[in-house]
Amino acid sequence: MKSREILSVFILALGITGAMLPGRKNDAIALNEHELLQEMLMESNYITADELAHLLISGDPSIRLIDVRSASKFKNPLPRATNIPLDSIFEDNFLYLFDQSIYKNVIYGLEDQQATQVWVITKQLGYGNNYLLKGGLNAWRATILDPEYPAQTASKEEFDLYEQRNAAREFFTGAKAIPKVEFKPIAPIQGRKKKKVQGGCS
Amino acid sequence: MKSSIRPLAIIVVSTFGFLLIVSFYADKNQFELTAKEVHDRVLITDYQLDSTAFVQLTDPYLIDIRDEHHYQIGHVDGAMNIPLSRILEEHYDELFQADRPKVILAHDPVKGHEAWMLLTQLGYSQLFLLKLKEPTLEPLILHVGSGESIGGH
Amino acid sequence: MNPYLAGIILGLVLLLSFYLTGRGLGASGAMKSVVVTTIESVAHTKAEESGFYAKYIDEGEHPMNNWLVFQVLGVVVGGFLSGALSGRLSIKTEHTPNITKRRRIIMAVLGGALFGFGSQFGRGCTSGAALSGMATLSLAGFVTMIAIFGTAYLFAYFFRKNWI
Amino acid sequence: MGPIIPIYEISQELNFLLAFVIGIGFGFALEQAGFSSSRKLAGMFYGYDTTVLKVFFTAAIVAMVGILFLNYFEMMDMSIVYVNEYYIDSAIIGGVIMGIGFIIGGFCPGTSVCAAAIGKLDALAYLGGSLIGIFLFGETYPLWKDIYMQNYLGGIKLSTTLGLSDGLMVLLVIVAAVVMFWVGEWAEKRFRRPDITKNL
Repeated sequence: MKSREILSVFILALGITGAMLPGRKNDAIALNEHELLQEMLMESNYITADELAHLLISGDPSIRLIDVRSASKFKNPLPRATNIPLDSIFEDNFLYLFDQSIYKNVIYGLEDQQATQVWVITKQLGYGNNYLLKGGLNAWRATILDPEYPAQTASKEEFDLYEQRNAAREFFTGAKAIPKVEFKPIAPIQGRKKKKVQGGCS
Repeated sequence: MKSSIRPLAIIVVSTFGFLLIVSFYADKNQFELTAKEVHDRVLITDYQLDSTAFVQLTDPYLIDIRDEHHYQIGHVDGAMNIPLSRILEEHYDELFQADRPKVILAHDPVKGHEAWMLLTQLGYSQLFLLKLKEPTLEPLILHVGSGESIGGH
Repeated sequence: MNPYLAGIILGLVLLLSFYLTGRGLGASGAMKSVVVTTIESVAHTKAEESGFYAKYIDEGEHPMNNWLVFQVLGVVVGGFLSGALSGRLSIKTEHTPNITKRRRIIMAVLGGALFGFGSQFGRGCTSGAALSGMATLSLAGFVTMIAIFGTAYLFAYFFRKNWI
Repeated sequence: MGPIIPIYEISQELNFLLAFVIGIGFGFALEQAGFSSSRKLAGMFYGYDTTVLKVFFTAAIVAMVGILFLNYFEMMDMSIVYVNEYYIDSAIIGGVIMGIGFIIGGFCPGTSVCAAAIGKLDALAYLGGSLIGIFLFGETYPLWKDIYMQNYLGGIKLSTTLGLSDGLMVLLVIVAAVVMFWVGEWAEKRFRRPDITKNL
């Protein structure tokens, strides 16, 4: 009889202690600071406008473009881009777009700032398959939509690059024939420990 | 009931002890802020300095996060070099904790924002990021080597 | 054994399961593996066409090669050990004096069938959905628990002859 | 940092070995609690034996509090842990069917395996029955498919739904459980049936 009372008091005390603990800290399958730094230093996380153009022209179906400009500034996006403004990435219906393993998300903004912020946050949360378009839309416009004609003294490679960019420009601005281009496909990075446990007893 | 208290206590204590020992060796996350808090923080853009705000800072540390090679070619006068890849080394902790404004200088805005977010999430305060595109910052650059300038890209 | 002590041991096993594997305990999942394996070996094409079985026969993975199957094998061993220690090993059919052995067996089969059916519908049984679900504070766990025990209480009156 | 297996990518063999070991613990605890007797299990619904209530809630509370503290001390990453997915319709319908099955058959799958292991023939019959039930569900699955997949809410927590912190939720469950324990002890005295209870 006595022991039952002791047990009740003990378990209630445990519950009260639990209730007083502050909220969960390690809420996400987050990377720690060293892992996050590693991701930042890894070149394969970044994609240039040229590489993106090649991927889009080759029709890679797994590329998903995410435009992080605010909704009011969401004008002239890349083809079929999804608009997820920086300030609303934590809304439920958007977060799942980042936390997935099917698409390769290419995050971009007008310039680097907002896209970098979104990218770092998704990385820290431990989401895989998110890439950053270097230079953002401005770099895209400068290199693909309005490529600069190389100087007379430029090397052959630069002229080749210009030809490719010109072809890409025609593709994106509505022209026809595209010469075959070589591109470097980005392999999806398998998340280290992001896999949610599949469980249950059904 | 009384007799069963002792084995019970032993089981509970040993289980938690085992879990504690296992977890002791696991790597710990040092981040002070959650991703959500960092997100709320980056929405306030006061940490990005333009030239007028920059000159108003009193006695700031200037931290150049480019690699050593670029730093030696040309850098802002008085800036110290902490490459991004070494930014987490322990002996810099004191520097970041100092009660002085710390300004991150980066060649590449991506790296600049990354460094700022990483350090902010670790809980350091008074961190700023210099917008290096301003032409008015040109005079700040002292050692300019072979065409490599700190501003612009 | 004292039920509270047994509950604490069960709770620690459950906690250990969560700590090691990130998932709780379960039983009906293993039974489903048995059913799926049987169906697959008897009628392979049919199993692949069915929307229900196909979910569990993919990527050449053998359905018996399942975490829960091994766990339930452990339950058999654990139950046997415990029964041997407490001297409860005996082959018998347990029933009240009011009903015959045959009726008890029929009731058991009927109840089992209903429970098996329900466990598939509810995505888990008392251990997988209710107990493990409650441990993670999942809404599904609480709802399933209330549904199981609530209904059992409601229907208890009609089957009192079997148990009292 | 737990959970160990999903984070450190432990080999499948070791994974299954751990499953086996955990299963032994599970079976041992169930059998020791007396869950290998269908009359003891059913006793809860008539008040003469509330072992099920006590064991079930004690176990749930221990695991709940354990997870809460492990999470607080950063020993376990809750975001990887499986939280049961909630489909409103199927959880309720399934629960109701299971409830009827429970009161008719006197076991649930886990306890029936345990009881069959010590030689209870009715448990073996129950196991066979549940295989039939699962088979029936598989065969009639197209009929239920819509209800089965309806009103999906995802792996949500009761605490999130109620807008409480996890700790407070655990405290509420503990309070509810302690009240139930006292009621159970009272009921055991009130509905005691010496003729049954002594040979369980």
